[in-house]
Amino acid sequence: MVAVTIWGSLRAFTDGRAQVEVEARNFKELLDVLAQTYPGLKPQITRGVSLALDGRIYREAWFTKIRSDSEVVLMPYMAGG
Amino acid sequence: MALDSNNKRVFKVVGTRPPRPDGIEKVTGRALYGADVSAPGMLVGRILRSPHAHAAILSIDTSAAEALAGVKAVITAQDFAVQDDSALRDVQENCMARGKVLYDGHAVAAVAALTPAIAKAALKLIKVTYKALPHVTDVDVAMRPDAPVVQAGRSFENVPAGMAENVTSQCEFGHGDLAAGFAAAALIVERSFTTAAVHQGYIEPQACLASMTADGKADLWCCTQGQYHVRALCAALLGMEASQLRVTASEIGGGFGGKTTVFIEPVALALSRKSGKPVKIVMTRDEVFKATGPTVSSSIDVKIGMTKDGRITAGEAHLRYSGGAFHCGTIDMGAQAAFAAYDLQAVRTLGWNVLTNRPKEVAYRAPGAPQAIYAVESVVDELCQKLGLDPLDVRLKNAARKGTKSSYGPTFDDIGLMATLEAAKAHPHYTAPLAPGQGRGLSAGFWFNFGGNTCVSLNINTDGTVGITEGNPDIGGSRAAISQMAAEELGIPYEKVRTIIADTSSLGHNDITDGSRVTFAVGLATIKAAQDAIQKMCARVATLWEIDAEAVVWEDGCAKPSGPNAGQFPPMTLAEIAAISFNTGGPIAGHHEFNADGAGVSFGVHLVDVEVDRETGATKVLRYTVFQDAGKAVHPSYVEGQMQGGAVQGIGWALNEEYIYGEDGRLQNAGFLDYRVPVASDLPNIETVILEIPNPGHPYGVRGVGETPIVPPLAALSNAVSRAIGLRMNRLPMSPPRILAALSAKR
Amino acid sequence: MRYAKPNTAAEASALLRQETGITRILAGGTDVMVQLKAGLVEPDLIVDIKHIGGLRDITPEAGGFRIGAAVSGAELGAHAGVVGLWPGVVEGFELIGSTQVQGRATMAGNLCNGSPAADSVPGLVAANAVARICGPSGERDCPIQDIPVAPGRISLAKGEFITSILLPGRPERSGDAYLRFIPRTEMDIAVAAAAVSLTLDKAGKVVAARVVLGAVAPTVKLVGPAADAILGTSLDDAALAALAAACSAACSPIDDKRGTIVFRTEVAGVLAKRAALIAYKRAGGQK
Amino acid sequence: MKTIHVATEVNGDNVEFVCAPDESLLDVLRNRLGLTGVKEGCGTGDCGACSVTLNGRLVCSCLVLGAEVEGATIGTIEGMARADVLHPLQQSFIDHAALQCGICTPGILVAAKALLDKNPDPTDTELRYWLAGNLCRCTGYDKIIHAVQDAAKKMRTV
Repeated sequence: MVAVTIWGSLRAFTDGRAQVEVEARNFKELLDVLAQTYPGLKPQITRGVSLALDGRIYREAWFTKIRSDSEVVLMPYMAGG
Repeated sequence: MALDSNNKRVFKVVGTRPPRPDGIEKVTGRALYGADVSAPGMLVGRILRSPHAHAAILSIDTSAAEALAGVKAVITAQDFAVQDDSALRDVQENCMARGKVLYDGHAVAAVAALTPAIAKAALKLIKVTYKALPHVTDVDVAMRPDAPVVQAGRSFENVPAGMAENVTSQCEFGHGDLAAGFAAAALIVERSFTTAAVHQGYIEPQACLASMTADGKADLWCCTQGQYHVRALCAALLGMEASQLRVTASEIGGGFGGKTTVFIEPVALALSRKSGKPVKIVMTRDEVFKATGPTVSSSIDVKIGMTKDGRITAGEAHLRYSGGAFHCGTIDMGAQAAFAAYDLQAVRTLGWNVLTNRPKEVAYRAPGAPQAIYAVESVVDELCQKLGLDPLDVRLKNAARKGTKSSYGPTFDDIGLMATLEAAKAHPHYTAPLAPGQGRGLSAGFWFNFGGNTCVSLNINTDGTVGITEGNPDIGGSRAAISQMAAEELGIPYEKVRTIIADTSSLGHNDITDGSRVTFAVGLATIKAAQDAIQKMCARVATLWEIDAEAVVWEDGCAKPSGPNAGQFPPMTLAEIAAISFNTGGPIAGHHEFNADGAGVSFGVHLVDVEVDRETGATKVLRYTVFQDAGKAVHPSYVEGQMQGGAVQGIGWALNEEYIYGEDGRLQNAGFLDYRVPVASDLPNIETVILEIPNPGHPYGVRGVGETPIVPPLAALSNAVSRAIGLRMNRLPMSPPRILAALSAKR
Repeated sequence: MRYAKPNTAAEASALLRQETGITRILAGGTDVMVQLKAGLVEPDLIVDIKHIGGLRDITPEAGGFRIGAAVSGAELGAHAGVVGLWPGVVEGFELIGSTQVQGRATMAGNLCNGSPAADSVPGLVAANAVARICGPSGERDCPIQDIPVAPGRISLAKGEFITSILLPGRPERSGDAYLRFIPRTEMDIAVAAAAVSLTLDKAGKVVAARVVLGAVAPTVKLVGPAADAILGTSLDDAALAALAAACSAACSPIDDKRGTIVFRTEVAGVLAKRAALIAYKRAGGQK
Repeated sequence: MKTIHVATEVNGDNVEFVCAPDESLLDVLRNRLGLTGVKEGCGTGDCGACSVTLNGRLVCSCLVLGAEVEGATIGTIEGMARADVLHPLQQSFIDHAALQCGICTPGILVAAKALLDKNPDPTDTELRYWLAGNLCRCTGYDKIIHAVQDAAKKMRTV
C-alpha cells in the first residue's frame, strides 16, 4: 500500500480524507485505483494530474515506479510559460 | 569512476560563454522570423474582430466581401468543425467566435485577398449583426451571483453549489492546523491585493504562412514556442492527420509563454484550404494586445501570523484569478506557489478561476506565481516592519529547505533558497545606505520548473563535427547551451557542434518551450544522445581493436582502452572514428527520447532600491540585484539575461503595465504607447548573482532558470515603495496616480 | 489616396483647397502615419510640404528665430542659437517621442495635430510665438494660442497650412522651461504639463511671466492668475505655492487611461512650480 | 490607387521600386526590397524595431512613406557589416550576449550606431535615453548597454 496525499479540493471526493491508501506499483495503477475507488476524482484525473514522487514531479509517465515507502503527492497537471 | 560526491564535476565547456550559433544571423538581420518568409502566389489574410465586449452574433453576411474583386476566401467559425473536447473547443472558439463574441477583439471572420488594401476593404464589407449583452471585466464583480454570465455551464465538479456561474474551478492546498497557528501568533496581518492583467509584450507580433494543397497536405511556418503543439491543435481544428501537416518554427521574437497556443494559424490554414493558395497572416500590435493572451488578473486576500521573533505560525490565502472568457488552470499554480518559499506548520490556500469578458489567458513566465507570491511577500514584509524585524533574517528563519514539506505537498530535495537568501544578506547592496525618500524592498520567488516530452538526434559527421537536431524553439540562446552540453559530453570543442531546430516532420514530438524546461530537458536528452553515440563509437573501436566493447572507455573526446588489461592502443579521436564510420558499420548517430523528470524547483531573491517623488507619485528604480539558484549555469551570460529580463518585466508589471478597460468593456490601451513596458532610460543596470546548488535530477546539476525571475519583482517593488512612502501599497500596478492618491489620503 | 510634393507654398495651398476629399499635410509624418496605420483617417490627398523652399530653414529674425514648418526636433535641438534663446521651447519639442521620432517630428505638426497634450505647444504659447500661415488669400500671422480650438481641432481654414513659426526676441534676464509628467521616463504622452517663461529685473524679481498648462484642459491653457502669482516676487515659497494653486484651479482635465482628474490637477501645479524655478535660474536668478 | 515610382539609395546601392501612395517605407523595405532585417513590432513608432537611417538621421521606417524617399539615402541593418566583417557593434552584441530573441536587435544596432557616429563616448544615461525608443522585452537592456559601451570603447581606440 502507498499513502497518497491529495490536494484539498479533492477531499470532497475522498470522504474528506487528505491522504488515502491505495495498492499501486506505478503511476498508472495509482490513477486507475483512485478513479475506481473514488469515482468523484475521475473528472480531475481526466483533465490531468501530476504526481510528485519523493519530491520529484512527473506529468504523464504512467510506469514511474512507486515504492511503498515513497512520498506520493497528487498535484494538478502543471503547465508553464 | 571514482565517486566522490564532494568533488564538483570539472567542466570544460559548460559554464563558459561562447558565441551563440545564431548570433551573426541575428545581428545582420538575416535571421528569419514569423513574418519574414513569403511564398509565390501568396495571399494576405486579415481578421475581422468584435467591437463588443460581449454580444450574441445574430448573423454574419460575407457575400459582399466574397464578391469583391481580389478576395479569394472568406471564413467564419462555420469553416471549423465543432469540437467535442472542451479544451479544443475553447481553442477553436478563441480563434474564431461561434455564436457569441466574448471579448473586445474576438475574431469573427477572416478574409484572404490579393493585397492588404483589398483585404482591408473586404473586412468592411462583412456584415455582422450583433446583439449586445451585459459584460463583466473585473474578477471580483464576476464572482457576484448577479454578474453577467460569460459562458454558462463551464464549471467543474469541484465548484461548490451556490457560487456564481462564472466560477469554473476551485482548488485548495495546504496542511496543518490553521487555528492553532494563528492562535500562536504575536501579530496577525490580513490584507487584500489586486493585480492587473499584463501582457507578455513580445516585440514580434504573431505571424504565420500557411499553404495547403488540394490533397489536404499542408505546410505551416510560424513563430511559436512549440511547433508540435501547433500541429496538434491545428490538425484537430482542421480535421487533418498530423502527418499531413508539417509545422516549421521560425526564429521567434519573444514569447515568455505567450506563444504556447494558436490564434491565427488555424485561420491561415482554413483560408489556404478554401482559396487554394498560400496565405500569410501577420497580427498588428493592436490585435496582439486585444486578442492574444495576457496574464490573469487577480484579487487576493492573505492572512499571516508571526511570533515576536519572526517565526511564521500560519499562512492563509484566498485567490481569485480571471483568465478571461475561457477556463484556465493558472489558479492551481498560483495557489500552490503562494507559500512555497516557507517552511510552515500550518498553511492553506483556496483559489477560484473566474470567467470575465477578456481575452483568454495564456501563460506568462511562471504563470500564476507572481500574483500569489506578491501578496504573500507583501504581508510578510509588513509583519517584519511592524515587529521591527529584519526582512532577510525573517525569511532565513522561515525558509523552505531540504526536507521541508512544501506548502503544496511534496517534500523538497536540495533547493537553493537558503543559499540565495544568504547571498543577498552578504551582498553590499543590502547594507548600502539609503537617502530620505528612498526605500529598499526584497522578495523571494519560486517556480516549479518542468521536464517533459523530449526527443533529440545527434549525428556524428564524417569530418568529426556533430549535428544536433532538437525540437524546441530557441528563445534566449538555448541552441548555444545545448551545443555546449553536447561538446562537454563528447569531449570536443564547442565550435564542432551545430544545433538546429527541426520541423515537426523531421523529429519526434517535443513539448513546448515552456516551464523553463529546454536547457534542462533538451540538455538532458542531448547528453543521453551523446552517450548513445559514444557507446556506438566505443563499439566500433572495440571491433577495430578486436577487444570487448566494455574494454573501451571514452575520455577527453577519444576512445581509449579501459586499462592495461584491455590492450595497448593509441586513443582514437571522435574525428578519426567518424572518418572511418562507413567502413566500420555505417553512419553513427545517437538518439534519446523520453519524458523528462527531475526538473528541480527554482528559487530567487530580488533586492531593489527606489525613490518616490512624493509630489507626483513617480517611482524611480535606483538599484536592482537578482540572486538566483541556477543549479549549474551552462551559459552564464544567458542565465544572467534571463534573470535581468525577468526582473525588468516584473518591474513593468509592478509599476505601470496593465490592461485598462472602459465602461464599455473595451480595451483602452491596446498599443505600446499606452501599455507602457519599461524603456531603457527607466532602468538601472540589473546586477546578477548566480548561485549553483546542483539539481540532483540532472547530471550537470542544471535547473530551469527562465521563469523564476519574474516572480519576486512585484513584491520587491511594492515593499520598497511602501517603505519609501511609509504606506503599504496593495494594488498593482503602482502607477503614479495610485501612489499620489495614497499619499493624499494619508495627508 | 494621392501623394503630392509641391515645391511652393502657393502650389501646396492650391492643392489643399482644390481637393474635395480628405486631405492631410505631411511634414514629419509622426502623427499622420500613425493615423493611417490605425485606420483613423483615409485621406484622399497627402501633401508633403518638405520640398517647399525655406520650410526646413531656421532664420534669425527680429532678435528671434523663424523656424520652418518642416524643421525636425533633431535639427532644432542642434541649433545653438535657438537653444540658447528659448531652451524651454526646445526642450518641450525634444520630449516628443523617441530619438527616431525626433528625426522627423515638427513643431507645426505637433501643433496642428490639435492634441491638448502636445509637448511643444505650451512652450510656444508661453513664448508668445506666432505661426505664419499660407492660405488661399495669401499669408497671415496667428498667435500659437489661437490655433488649437478643441481636442483634434484647429482654427486653420481649408487650404491653409503653417509655413513657419516665429519665436520672438526677448529681453535680457529672461528664461523659460517646460516640464511634463509621464509615468515612464520617455515615450509617453504628457499626463500633465507646464511651461513657464519669465523675465527678471536686476534684483531678481519677476517682471513678466507667462504660465501655460498642457493636458489639463481641452486645449493648452494660458493661466493669467498663475503668472500674476509670481509677478514682483523672487519665487519665494509663498509665490510658488500661489502659482501652483492658481494652476490647479485653472485645470479642467478628464479621467482617462493616462491619468485621473485629481492627479492631473495636483501635478499641473507641481510642474508649474518646478518649471518656474528652472526658468528663473535660466534667467539668471539666484536661489 | 496609382502606384508611385521611386528611385533611392539603400545601403549604398541605387534601387528603384514602385509603391502605393499610402505604403510605409517599412513595408517597401520588407515587401518590395526584401530587406526583412527591418522588423515591424508596432507600426506606430513606439518600438523602434524598424529603425533605419534616412539621409543620415535615425527614423522609424514605419513613420515614413515609401513615396517620400525619392533621391534619399537609406541605411538598414543589412548594410551595417562590410562583406564578412561585422561592425564592432554587431560583434559586441554577440560577445556580450546582448540579444536573446533578437527581434529588436537590428533596430537597436542601427540606433546605437547613429548615436556613436555623432557621440563616440556617450554616458550610460545618454545611451539609455537615446535608445528609449527601442523596446527590448528580453534582456532588461543591461547587456545591451554594456555591449554598446564596449563597442564604443573599441571604436575609440582604433
